[in-house]
Amino acid sequence: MSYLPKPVLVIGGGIAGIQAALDLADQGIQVYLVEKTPSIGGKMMQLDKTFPTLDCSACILTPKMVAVARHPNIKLLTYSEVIEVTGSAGNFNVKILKKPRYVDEEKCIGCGICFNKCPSKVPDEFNLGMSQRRAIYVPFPQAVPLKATIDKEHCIYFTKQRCRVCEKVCPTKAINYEQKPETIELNVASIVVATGYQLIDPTLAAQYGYGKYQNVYISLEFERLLSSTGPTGGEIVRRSDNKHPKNIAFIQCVCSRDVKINPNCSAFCCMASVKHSILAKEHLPNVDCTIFYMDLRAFGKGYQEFYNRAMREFGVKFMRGKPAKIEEEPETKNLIITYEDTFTGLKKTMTFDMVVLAVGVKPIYPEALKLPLSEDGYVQLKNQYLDPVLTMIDGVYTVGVAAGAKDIPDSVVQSGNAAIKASILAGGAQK
Amino acid sequence: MTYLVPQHPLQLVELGAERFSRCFNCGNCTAICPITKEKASYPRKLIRYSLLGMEDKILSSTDPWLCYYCGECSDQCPRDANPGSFMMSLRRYLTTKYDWTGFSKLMYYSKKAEVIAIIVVAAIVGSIIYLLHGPIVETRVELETFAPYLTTEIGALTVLFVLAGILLSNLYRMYRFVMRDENGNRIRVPLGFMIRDFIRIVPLHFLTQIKIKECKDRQKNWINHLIIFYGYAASFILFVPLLKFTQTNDPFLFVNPLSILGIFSTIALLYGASIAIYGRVKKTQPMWKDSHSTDWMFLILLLLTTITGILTGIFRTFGFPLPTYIMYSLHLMIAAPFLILEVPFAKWSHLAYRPFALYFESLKERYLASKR
Amino acid sequence: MSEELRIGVYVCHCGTNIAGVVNVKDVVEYAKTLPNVVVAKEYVFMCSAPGQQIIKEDIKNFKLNRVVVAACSPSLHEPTFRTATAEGGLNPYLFEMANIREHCSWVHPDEKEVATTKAKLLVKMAVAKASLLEPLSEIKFKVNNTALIIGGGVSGLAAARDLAARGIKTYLIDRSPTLGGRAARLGKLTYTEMKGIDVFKGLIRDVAGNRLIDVYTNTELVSVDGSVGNFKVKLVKNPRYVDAKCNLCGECAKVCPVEVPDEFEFGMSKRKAIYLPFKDAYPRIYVIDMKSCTRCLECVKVCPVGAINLNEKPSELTINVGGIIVAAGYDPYEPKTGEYGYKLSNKVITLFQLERLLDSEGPTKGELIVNGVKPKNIVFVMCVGSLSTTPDAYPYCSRMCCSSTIKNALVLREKYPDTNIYIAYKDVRTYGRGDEQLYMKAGENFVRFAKFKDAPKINIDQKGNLSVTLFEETLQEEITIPTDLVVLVVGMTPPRDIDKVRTTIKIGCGPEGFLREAHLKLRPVETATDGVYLAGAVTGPKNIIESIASGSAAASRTLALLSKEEVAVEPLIAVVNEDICSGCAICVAMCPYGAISLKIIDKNIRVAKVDSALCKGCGTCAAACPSGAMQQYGFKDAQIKAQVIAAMGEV
Amino acid sequence: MKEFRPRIVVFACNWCTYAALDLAGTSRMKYPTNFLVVKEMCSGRVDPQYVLEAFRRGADGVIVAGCHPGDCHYIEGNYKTLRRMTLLKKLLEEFGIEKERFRLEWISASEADRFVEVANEMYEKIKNLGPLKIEIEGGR
Repeated sequence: MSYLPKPVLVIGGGIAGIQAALDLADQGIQVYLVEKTPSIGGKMMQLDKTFPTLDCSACILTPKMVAVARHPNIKLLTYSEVIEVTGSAGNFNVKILKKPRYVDEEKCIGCGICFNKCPSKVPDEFNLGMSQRRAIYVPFPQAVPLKATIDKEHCIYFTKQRCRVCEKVCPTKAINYEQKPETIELNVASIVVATGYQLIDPTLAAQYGYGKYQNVYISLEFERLLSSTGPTGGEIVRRSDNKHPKNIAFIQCVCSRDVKINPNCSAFCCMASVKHSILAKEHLPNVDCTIFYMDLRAFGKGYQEFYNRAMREFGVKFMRGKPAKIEEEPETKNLIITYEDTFTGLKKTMTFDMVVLAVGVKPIYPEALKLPLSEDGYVQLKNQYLDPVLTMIDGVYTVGVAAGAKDIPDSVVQSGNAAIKASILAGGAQK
Repeated sequence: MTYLVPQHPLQLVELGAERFSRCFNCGNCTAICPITKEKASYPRKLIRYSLLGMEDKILSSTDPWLCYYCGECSDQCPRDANPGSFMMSLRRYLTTKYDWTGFSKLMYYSKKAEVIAIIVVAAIVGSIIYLLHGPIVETRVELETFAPYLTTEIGALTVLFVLAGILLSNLYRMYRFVMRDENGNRIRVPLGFMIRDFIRIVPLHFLTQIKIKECKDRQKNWINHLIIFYGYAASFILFVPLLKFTQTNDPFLFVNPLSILGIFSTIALLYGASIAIYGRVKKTQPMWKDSHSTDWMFLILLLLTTITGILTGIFRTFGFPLPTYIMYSLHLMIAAPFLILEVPFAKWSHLAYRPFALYFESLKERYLASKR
Repeated sequence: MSEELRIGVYVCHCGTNIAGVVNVKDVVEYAKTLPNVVVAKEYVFMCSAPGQQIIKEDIKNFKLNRVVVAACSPSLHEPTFRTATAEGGLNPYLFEMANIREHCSWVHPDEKEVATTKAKLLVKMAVAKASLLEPLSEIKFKVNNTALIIGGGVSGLAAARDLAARGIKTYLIDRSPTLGGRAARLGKLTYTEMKGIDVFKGLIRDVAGNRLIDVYTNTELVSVDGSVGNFKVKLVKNPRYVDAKCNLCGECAKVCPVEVPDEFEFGMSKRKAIYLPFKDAYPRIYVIDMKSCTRCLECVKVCPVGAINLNEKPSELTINVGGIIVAAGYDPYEPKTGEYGYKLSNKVITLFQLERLLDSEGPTKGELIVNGVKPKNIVFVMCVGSLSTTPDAYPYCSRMCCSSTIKNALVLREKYPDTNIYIAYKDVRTYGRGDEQLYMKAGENFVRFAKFKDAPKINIDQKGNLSVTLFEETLQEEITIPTDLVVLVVGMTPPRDIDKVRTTIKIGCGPEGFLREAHLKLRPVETATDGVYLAGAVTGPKNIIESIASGSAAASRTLALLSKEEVAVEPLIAVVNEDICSGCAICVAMCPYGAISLKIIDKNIRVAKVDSALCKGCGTCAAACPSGAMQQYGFKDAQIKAQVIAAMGEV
Repeated sequence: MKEFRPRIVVFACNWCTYAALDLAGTSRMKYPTNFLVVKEMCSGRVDPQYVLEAFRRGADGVIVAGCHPGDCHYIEGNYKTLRRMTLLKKLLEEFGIEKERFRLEWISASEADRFVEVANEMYEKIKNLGPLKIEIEGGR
């Protein structure tokens, strides 16, 4: 007997979800890839470069994104959310809410005329609010699909019933203010959860003054500063005076490894900060970079070598000690860090032009799945060893940071793992 | 080079150091501490010494006496290892180490022993009063007749000298432990410096305890400390050197300068002890969050001493002879163990150790300066 | 080619991305003047559906036989336009792209006039090359949908399990007499009450007796020929000397007079020359270690079922597979004699030995007994062989040792509450899920951590007493810890004979010898050689969970390949003009893939021959060919020179 | 007189340098015009005669660029390039072509800035040298 394999649902269009979808699709399995934002790409898209190879993140990711869009076995559902899941392994009934873009996806050619003309400016999420986008927008130029979306909350037509400029300028008449949410019902064999993470609110570590002091940044903001497609076009400049910093401090384990906020280690921040310090040195050769750390977790392939390079080739300073507080010099907006250098046992203060906090992460899960969680806030696994991606619900797999903080290679490996497991359920033992 | 003693520092846990072995050595506590100076690296280093088994380092350190437990370090500790309570436990630990009699150890490590010691001392005082008290005049209050001045004074002074002797010898042991260089070798400073620094440091800090103010938000605490201290000092002056004028057969007079001092001292002690007890029950301040049994004993005895003192005064003023004598006996039976046990062996001793720690620290610095 | 050239040129505005700088109209007008261009047009977004429609219609209307699009980088939209060209009815390789966005408008935004000139030149070059393009077709191969997995450790087992579950016939080979690899020897695991052997048993349950999985133990790789989808693999099966009749009675081992150190127990106990590798070995058949066997024949005499045959010979077998997974695992770092006191005292052991000692099925039945006594003070020395701690150590981090050490420390503290445990560490890298909590639990249980920078010294005095001296970095003080047992936390190294496997399959490795993945971040289980995948610690240190996950991931990529009927390869490969080729064989040496061989045409005439299945299309051979006989499709000398010539002159 | 604008041919490998040039574009970097790129799959495909051809046809400079040693997509193509181009450099000098006019560069896909640096440097140097002083086929 032979029958067509059943489809698989992948939730989350970050690198983990993309890889799982591609693996499954390549195996001849029909995949629904659901992403809640208007484009796939996830957090990796926001990165400038990746450690330890310093590959341009977008350059290695966009071909995969394009591959997803082109793959005949992948049905991409962006701007959509899973709202209901019933059934069990091999036979899940899933309801997906496709939010209205107010732009006809079939007609939109992503030309960008509408968002050049749109009069409503909104803080740009892609650049963490450090720049502005319009109410009709494409989240970033390489978005997949490259289709405009109207952000209803900020659209002048939706809030004040006038404007309609985008409608007038659209060359393909793709704007449709009357679009309604759509519910899509699917029957899938298996579900791969690749919903990723969010950063923990950095103001929980109040001693570092994020949000209070202008020149304190979080690492993802710094990543955008480094990026040529970022708000400053790749210039590292301070929020307070638009000047290049002369020295930058990177503080590790902010909202990580802290039992009062988040006891987990976020796994990738150490290397991300090492990368940031190297990139900062490349952008501004005379900048001084200091990384405040407790344990420098350079555990992956090539990581220790990368850390050594930062130390030896780039002269990045590594200071072992968790800073106690940051204070701001009112006139210069410089930042004074108080810390103990645990190698000399001296308590010191040092002044920096810019401070970057390596903020910890916490997972995001689709509520509709009601995944049982462990004490550490991450999803509970049925048999961590024999089936490292299987959740307590048979047929539902988690990958990427949703399954524990991890770096990109480990996420990609897990995606492959989940893909074959889902594939087995979808295709059975038949071929 | 230090040879480690691979024993678990479990005694510190008994002395109140909660969770300190969780420490992962980040240095946040040292950095946040408002009183650590550039070179001083506590609490972190002290935790490390304790965990690794470097007892000599702890014994030779004066740092524990510099901490007044503002709790900043415990609030921000990423592992919630409570360095503040660790420092507190170190002070208890050092108190047991400075004391050569072993009483201190007994009291700190065993609640039972502590209670028994108090009962025994109270019983001895009780028996002495029973055996040596004067005639009991029942018609009017004649306190001096009941407790003949000379006997009482001799008793008081004996206790005073013995205690002072023990305390001084403990201080000398502290000096021996502390006056060592990094390698554990003993160090000496010229006598001239010793005298000069003593005069410069010890009286000032003993009398003002001004160091507390360096801690964060500790103004109130400092005042409370001073209130108890001076209340105590006043009653000490009244009832030891001035015993002749306070323990008389004359009725109690409110306008008498001595009475005013007495009233001040009782109010101060009552107020101070109540605040402290309330604070410890409600855990209003970090330092009051983890109370050791000796802390409770100290406060209870202080309160009881004060209350029995007040009652004695009241009975005496209103002319109830028998209640006065009984209350006075009780007062002595509580005050004596309080003094005998707390002053050299337990909590009271920090009044001496703290200023002396500053003094020894200064001597050490002089030594190091001369080395340089 | 006698056909008349008819070229269509299409210049894209890309919104204002190009048109904002380059005068597109000018470029179109210029293009019309170029030889053989019959039509030139502009459009706002060539890549959009309407843009592509223009190309398709023009191919029909103008009978175009070459298409040039001047737009963005070919890496972005070459496939799009190739498809459009094909849909218009033309061979997709008759399409050429001029990159006037990334290489022109975006980098010269302030020099509009010069940028326009440059755009014209780029179009001119593209047209010149397009004129010389030839129709090509993709090379397709049928895929043999079976897989070979090299290495029967947990990652190999996981890969075999998953491939078989999806119906893929799989060969699983291991050179040792049993499956199980290294994980089967571990005691209690970090995040569970399971032991290493339980994980092995869990995996073997799905592998043993699976009709789709052929297990070959005692088997090694001899050669690999062919390429993606069609590998021809030669294996040699070394004799076991005991056949499947073995009923595990154990009589043979009882009479065997030879005793040698048991490698399963890391030499801490002895086994016979005929032995069962471990209790749950798979296959559960005794085996003779011929290196130590004295051929006394005692075992043959005593065997009740006649399962022993000392004259068994190695046998060769050849299998054809579509994909190969290399899951060769790792070796623990073996300290030199005297390195950290190793082998100078039997109170210095490795972490792997400790795992065996703490295993209830280990040589001491789970009791920590060293030299006949239970150690009271134990020091773990981390990063032995890692992080360049000693001159012989590797520079990398072995990743799994921190949590593994902490786990063992906790096991010890629980089992023997009065032991004092120190962990001498360089950095505590408890990065994984749950690891940080484990680290804190260790602290709560009074496991003491001492941080060193330079390798600690192990002192052994005349009485044999041990102590560890290190410079505690966070106290700035040298400390000496008296101890009864030193556990060296050894790192993971590439398996000793991996180079043989690597060169046989032709895959790359990193500086330390771990195999190299196709892309460190995004293709971690693939290699640069199509059809060859990597699983487990052979690419670098991994813990069991990560190894199993990567085994499954490698299976997933392999399945993606084997699910296809055919593999298609871009035809931009080398091609020989046999008429000119002199058979000098310079190209043969040039080819990094061994794709070129010499073919004998006549007695004395030899010419180069390209194996299109092996050629990856780098063109190095063509550049080296002295006669120009070797060319590369899509990059022929004439095509490239035409571009160079077109790049010159005024426009 | 018209300003002298050196024309420079860049032989770029598909995997590294071509991608770096794309990145320079996407990063909106700026470099002098008249760098004209000829794409190869690997720098190992660059036959020295292409370079000679370029100079013969009037190029003022030539860059051959590929992946860093060890990073070749085709295992070791760039090592062969290195060998060939080292020899070619000597030859070019013999021909009277100044050494500033020919460069062999390793520029990985992420090193757009490196390309810009090389381009600026080379452009300036060649501008100072002036047009190539050898006979050019087909005239200038």
